Amino acid sequence: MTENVKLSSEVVYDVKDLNLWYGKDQALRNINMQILKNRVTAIIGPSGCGKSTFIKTLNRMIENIPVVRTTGEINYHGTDIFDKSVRLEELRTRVGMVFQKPNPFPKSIYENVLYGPKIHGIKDKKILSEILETSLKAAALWDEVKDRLDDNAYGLSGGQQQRLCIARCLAVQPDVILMDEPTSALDPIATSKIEDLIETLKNQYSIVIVTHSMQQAARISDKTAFFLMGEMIEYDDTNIIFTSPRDKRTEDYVTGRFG
Amino acid sequence: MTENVKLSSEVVYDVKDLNLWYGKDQALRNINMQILKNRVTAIIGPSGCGKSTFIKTLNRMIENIPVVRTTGEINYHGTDIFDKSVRLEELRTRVGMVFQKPNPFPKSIYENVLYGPKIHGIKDKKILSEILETSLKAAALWDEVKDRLDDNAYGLSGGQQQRLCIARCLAVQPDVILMDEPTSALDPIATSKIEDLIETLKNQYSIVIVTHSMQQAARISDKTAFFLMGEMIEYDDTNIIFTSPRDKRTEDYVTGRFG
Amino acid sequence: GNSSESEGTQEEVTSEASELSGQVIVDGSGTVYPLMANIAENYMTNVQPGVSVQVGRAGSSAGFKKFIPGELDFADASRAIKDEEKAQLEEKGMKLGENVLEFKLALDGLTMVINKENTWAKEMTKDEIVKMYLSGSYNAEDVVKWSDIRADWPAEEIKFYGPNENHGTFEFFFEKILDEQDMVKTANLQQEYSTLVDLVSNDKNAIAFFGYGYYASNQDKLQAVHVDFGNGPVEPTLETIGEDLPYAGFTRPVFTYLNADYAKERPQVLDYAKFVVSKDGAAKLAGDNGFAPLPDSVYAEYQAQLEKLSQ
Amino acid sequence: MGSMPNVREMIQLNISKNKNTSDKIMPKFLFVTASISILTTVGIILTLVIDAAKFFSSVPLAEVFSTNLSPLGANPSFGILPLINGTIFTTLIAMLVAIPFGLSSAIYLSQFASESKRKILKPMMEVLAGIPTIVYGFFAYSFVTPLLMKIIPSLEAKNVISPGIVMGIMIIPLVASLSEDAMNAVPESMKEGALGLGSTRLEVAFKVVIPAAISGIMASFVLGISRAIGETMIVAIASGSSKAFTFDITRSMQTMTAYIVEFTSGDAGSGTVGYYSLYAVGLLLFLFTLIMNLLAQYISKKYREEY
Amino acid sequence: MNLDVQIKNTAPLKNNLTLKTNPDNKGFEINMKKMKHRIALDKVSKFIFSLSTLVSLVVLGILIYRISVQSIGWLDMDFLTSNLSIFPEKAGIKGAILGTLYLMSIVIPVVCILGVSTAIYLEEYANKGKIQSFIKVNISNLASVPSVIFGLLGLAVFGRIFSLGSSILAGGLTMSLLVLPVVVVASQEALRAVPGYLREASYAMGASKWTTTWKVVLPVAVPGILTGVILSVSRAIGETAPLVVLGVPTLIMKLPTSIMDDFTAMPIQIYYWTLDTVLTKEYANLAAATIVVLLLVLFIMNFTAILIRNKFQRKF
Ligand SMILES: Nc1ncnc2c1ncn2[C@@H]1O[C@H](COP(=O)(O)OP(=O)(O)OP(=O)(O)O)[C@@H](O)[C@H]1O
Ligand SMILES: Nc1ncnc2c1ncn2[C@@H]1O[C@H](COP(=O)(O)OP(=O)(O)OP(=O)(O)O)[C@@H](O)[C@H]1O
Ligand SMILES: [Mg+2]
Ligand SMILES: [Mg+2]
Ligand SMILES: O=P([O-])([O-])[O-]
Repeated sequence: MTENVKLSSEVVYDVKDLNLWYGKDQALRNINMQILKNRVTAIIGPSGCGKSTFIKTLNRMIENIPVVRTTGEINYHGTDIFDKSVRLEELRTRVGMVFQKPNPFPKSIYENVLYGPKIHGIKDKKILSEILETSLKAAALWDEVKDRLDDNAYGLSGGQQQRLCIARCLAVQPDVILMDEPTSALDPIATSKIEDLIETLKNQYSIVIVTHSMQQAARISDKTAFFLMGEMIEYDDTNIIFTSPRDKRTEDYVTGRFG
Repeated sequence: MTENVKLSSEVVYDVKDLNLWYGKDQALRNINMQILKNRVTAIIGPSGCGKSTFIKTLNRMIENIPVVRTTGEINYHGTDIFDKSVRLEELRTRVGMVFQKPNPFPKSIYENVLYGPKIHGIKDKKILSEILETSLKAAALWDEVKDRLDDNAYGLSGGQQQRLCIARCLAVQPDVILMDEPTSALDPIATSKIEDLIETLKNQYSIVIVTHSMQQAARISDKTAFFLMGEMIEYDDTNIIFTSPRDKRTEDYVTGRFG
Repeated sequence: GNSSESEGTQEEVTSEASELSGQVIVDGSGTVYPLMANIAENYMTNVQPGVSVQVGRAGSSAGFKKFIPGELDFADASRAIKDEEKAQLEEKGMKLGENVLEFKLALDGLTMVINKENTWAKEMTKDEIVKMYLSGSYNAEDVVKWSDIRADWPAEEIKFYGPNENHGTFEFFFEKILDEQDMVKTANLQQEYSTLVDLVSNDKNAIAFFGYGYYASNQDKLQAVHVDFGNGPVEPTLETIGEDLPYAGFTRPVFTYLNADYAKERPQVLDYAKFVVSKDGAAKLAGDNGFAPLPDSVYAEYQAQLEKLSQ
Repeated sequence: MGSMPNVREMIQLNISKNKNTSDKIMPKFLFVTASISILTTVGIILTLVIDAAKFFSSVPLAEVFSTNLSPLGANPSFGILPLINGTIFTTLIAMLVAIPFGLSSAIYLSQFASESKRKILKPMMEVLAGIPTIVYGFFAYSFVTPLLMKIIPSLEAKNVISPGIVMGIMIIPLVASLSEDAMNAVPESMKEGALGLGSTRLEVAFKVVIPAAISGIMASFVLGISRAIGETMIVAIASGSSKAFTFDITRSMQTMTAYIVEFTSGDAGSGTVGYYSLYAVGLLLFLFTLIMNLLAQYISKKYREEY
Repeated sequence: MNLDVQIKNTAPLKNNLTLKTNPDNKGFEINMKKMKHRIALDKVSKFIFSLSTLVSLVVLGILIYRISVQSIGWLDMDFLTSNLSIFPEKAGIKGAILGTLYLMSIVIPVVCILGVSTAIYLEEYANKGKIQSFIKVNISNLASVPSVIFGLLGLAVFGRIFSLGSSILAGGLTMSLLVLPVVVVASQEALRAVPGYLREASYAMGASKWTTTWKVVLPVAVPGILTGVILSVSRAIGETAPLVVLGVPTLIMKLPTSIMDDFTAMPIQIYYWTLDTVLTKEYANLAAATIVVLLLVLFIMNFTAILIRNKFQRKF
């Protein structure tokens, strides 16, 4: 199967020799990794190993922290995202992000979903309402909220909020969706809904998900990368990582011997 | 061993039909439980089950939260601690408490340990320095700090700070020591030091410890109570709880099937 | 306020009866203030509702300091303009009698006030008053006791008060009564007349001097010293204040100075000036504010001067 | 998702068309406005310094630091010590009122009061803090002074006790709320630690909370002092304008602020030494309050609790 | 299980008896006399502290009571709608109210534009470096510069250099500068209270900085900013010293018609009437009546601010 994936898959991200420092502290060391199209890629590793740092580098959100410095390349569909010609706005509409804590805007559900299309200049009411419905349906939220689209998003439960954030992200039809522990603030039922959702979304989107639940990684991902202290120790098909990892440290981690 | 304990033990706390509400939310339901002298009693259970609430009720610290309301009795050596005649200050001198996060005062080590004796009016320098040494020795901290008693307590490591808090608590020679996850903020080495300390302390004190580490409960306690959603599901000798619990839910919990 | 120059554009110089507008800015003597404010209000309510007369009471000297650079239309004063002030005017090309007109408004009686509970100093000679206020009369520290003045008076320290040097009243007292000799060092000089009234009305041993008007408004709190100018003690009243009347020794005229250039440029200033010296102005209102009016002939003379300006 | 329009393309088109005008202009506009705000400081310092310089160039320093203040006389003299003296006394009296009552209120509110009492008391204190100083001035003049004169017969109608006390009352909410903030910033765990050892609330307050919050509390005192130094209308109304250099608080004194008010309402004719003396006093006042504020910031930073 | 345990210590509860510990635990001997002492001291001091808290509130009560009583008979419709006069029965504060309103018409826009944009610049745009913290220190210092100094600034800059005299414009600009720092600080706090994750969410949607600020940050911060603006404007309404320094005239009967006119305002009127009680005692009542009006206006504004603050308290 490993062979298979490699051959048939298109590369979305090609990360080359990525290093990253917070001031003087190096948080990522020499990461080399290819992220594949229409696959769910899980990033696992103990706390502080650089998972969030890495995923935030993929849409350059990390640059909001002023002390950050990077070297290396991240090629997104062949273009280095660090290149001067790359417009952040464009990169980030193509690469959506879902955060650990649901972070809807304190606006109506309607305004939340359509935030992206609106700021990017879509004004046509008909198009907007189409986007609204499609995105909410795709995020498996439509039925629950269709009668209260004008309510404030903060009236929703945590799990619904997180799906709303996913809908908001889908509304601009991204190419990749980055998720940083999207279920860690949710209860088990909400978690399983989101996991199901990820399952269906991967047909259309490439998904990178950080998780600290190995069960979750095993359940939903196709590929898994194991990070440790800023290094990518191992990256392979998920079943290989969880059944026969090549590296002793990966094995220790996935069998619960540390972390 | 079970027999043994049962027969020789004296009751320190006899809790009868204890109910507790935070405003309208009931956090403890009908707790009945006897806490025995010179034993380590562990309280385990999933997050939010009421462990902290319960242990804080034993010295009425819970009443710092204005919305709290209780019914039932907690007999401490035969006196209901909710009785009007009971002086909070006295109860809390008899029943010491160690918290999750080490909370020394921003004063010298010396002042921290002697805080209790001093507020109780002990002024004699000789007695004070005896108390200081005995308490620090009992808390296994004497050797590490004897040359820097005048240093600020915040210069100590987390584990040392926690032992300092234990020493501070021992300085008034309490009868019972309540500990709410005393090691959860500490690294493994500091944790094991505190566990050893608890082992030696139980000869002289009755100890109630909340922990979310089942291993820890199994290692150090004589009796274990399992709480779930405000109820005490099961209370028995520790080895029974961990090897042959009577309740299915206890079994599920101690074998890691949920939580 | 100093925007007098910026005004005066919208004048329609027609007949007397025309509706005037614009500002008139008056500042200066605090003694004159109640009278001038009264005149101004009468003018605005009864004569020219469109004109805004603003009255301040910074003190006579302060008034001249603003008048000389042209910030005011009128400067009220409880003393005549000083030579040095005239000189400063001349530096600006303004001459008294031509560019600046002096009007006496009324007569004021400088009143020595004491506390209601003071039972001894109700009558004093002018010399006693002068001596007690002079520095060094009794001792170098100027700590003066009532008993220093008359042996049978209490041996308690006198508290001297008065308006500060901003005020024409101070200067009148200092120049005309004390003959420019140093005043006692212990004198407590204040900016606001209200402060003086409060201080004296609450201190048995206090004495202060100011215009009759401020005393007249506060007769329930203060009593006036009856001054003996040689012919027996005289109580200051509207009947005794006057140049030929018994209180003449402490009587002084109060003035207002008009910037005649402004009056020529801006009809409302001229019109107001005419009102001030008319029979409905100072002459009629002086008594209400504790001043004795001047003879009608004086006001008539001023009217004539103003008529000349309007030609 | 057949009906879904190709949003991705539409957006891409818009992004490439968008010239980001507001993104380019707004930061510049904001920078300009921010600069104006900041230039105010510079403006204040400049006006004060320029006019104060004119004052100092025409008045010898020995005279400035003398006790002889008679700015309006025939031979004006500009000794500033009486004003500093008056300022110190009113401030001292104010703080004698504000510190004990402010601190007590803070202790009560943060350590003893029930939540429901706090909810009533705090807003009422805020009301007290929001009353204009002219109202306090009127109150001092028409109520407190007459009352005090009944208690202290030798009190003069204009004195520094009455405005000092009223100023102190005005500053109570400031001291109380800043001290309370500092006390509330002491971690709950530390208070619990003390309570768990059998301390009374009072012991928690004095042995644990206040020592831990001492820097914040001191800073609140210093800010209170700064406020007292700068307070104007209360003293302008209730303490008179005597320029005598005296230590007798039953008598009238003049503060730096009241001097400015007296002088401008009396004699603000521009270009005179007296006019420039306003700016010299203003500069001094500015420096005093600045030093107090910096001191407050320094204290709360330097002794920032180590917990 | 309960049956198995021997309960030795079942001493009956007695009032005022100390807690029993285990008999064979030597224990720490609590000094009961001291304990009673401590508890008594605690109670007494709680009482004292609560009393001292009440002191300031009692003063507030007396102040409001005294002034209200004094204003009775003077505060009526006529008082609010008449022009100024030297005769107490005729005098009204229409001009003063109008003057205060005119002042606000300058202070509010100036402060909103300058203050809020300064706060946005400092919070959202400026590098969080040394200069930023210098500016921050500067602004917080500016906030506690005595108001009388702003009066001197206004006199020198607006009054003399720009020749605005003591017009409404000069007064309004002076007041604006006075409360500007307060608005900046309050707005900065409101902006800082906007959680970072909302900004992140917006950036992650490809929004630019300004879009994020305008569409996400500002709407959330507006209640806080508004509260700050209201509070600072109410401070400006009550300020007296800067206007005195600026030289607002003692008697001005004419109503202002433009921002270039001279004016009087409520606090100024209170000041002059207080001074002039020696001329006419009833002026004190006029001052009291004006104070009641002023305080009412301020209470309403503060109340509004509190309402806004409570209503829009963060829901997230
Ligand atoms: N803003 C920052 N400034 C400095 N160092 C940072 C910053 N954010 C993270 N770090 C450091 O970078 C390293 C990696 O952090 P990161 O948040 O990426 O870890 P993580 O794998 O996501 O951990 P977790 O599972 O706890 O979320 C850590 O050592 C962390 O301390
Ligand atoms: N101050 C409070 N006000 C209202 N509810 C509270 C408060 N503290 C705790 N609770 C609620 O009471 C229940 C029991 O909480 P408690 O802190 O005792 O749980 P716990 O077992 O100690 O959990 P953990 O393992 O997370 O510490 C929880 O549902 C919690 O939400
Ligand atoms: Mg992370
Ligand atoms: Mg807990
Ligand atoms: O205020 P004066 O009349 O004394 O100048």
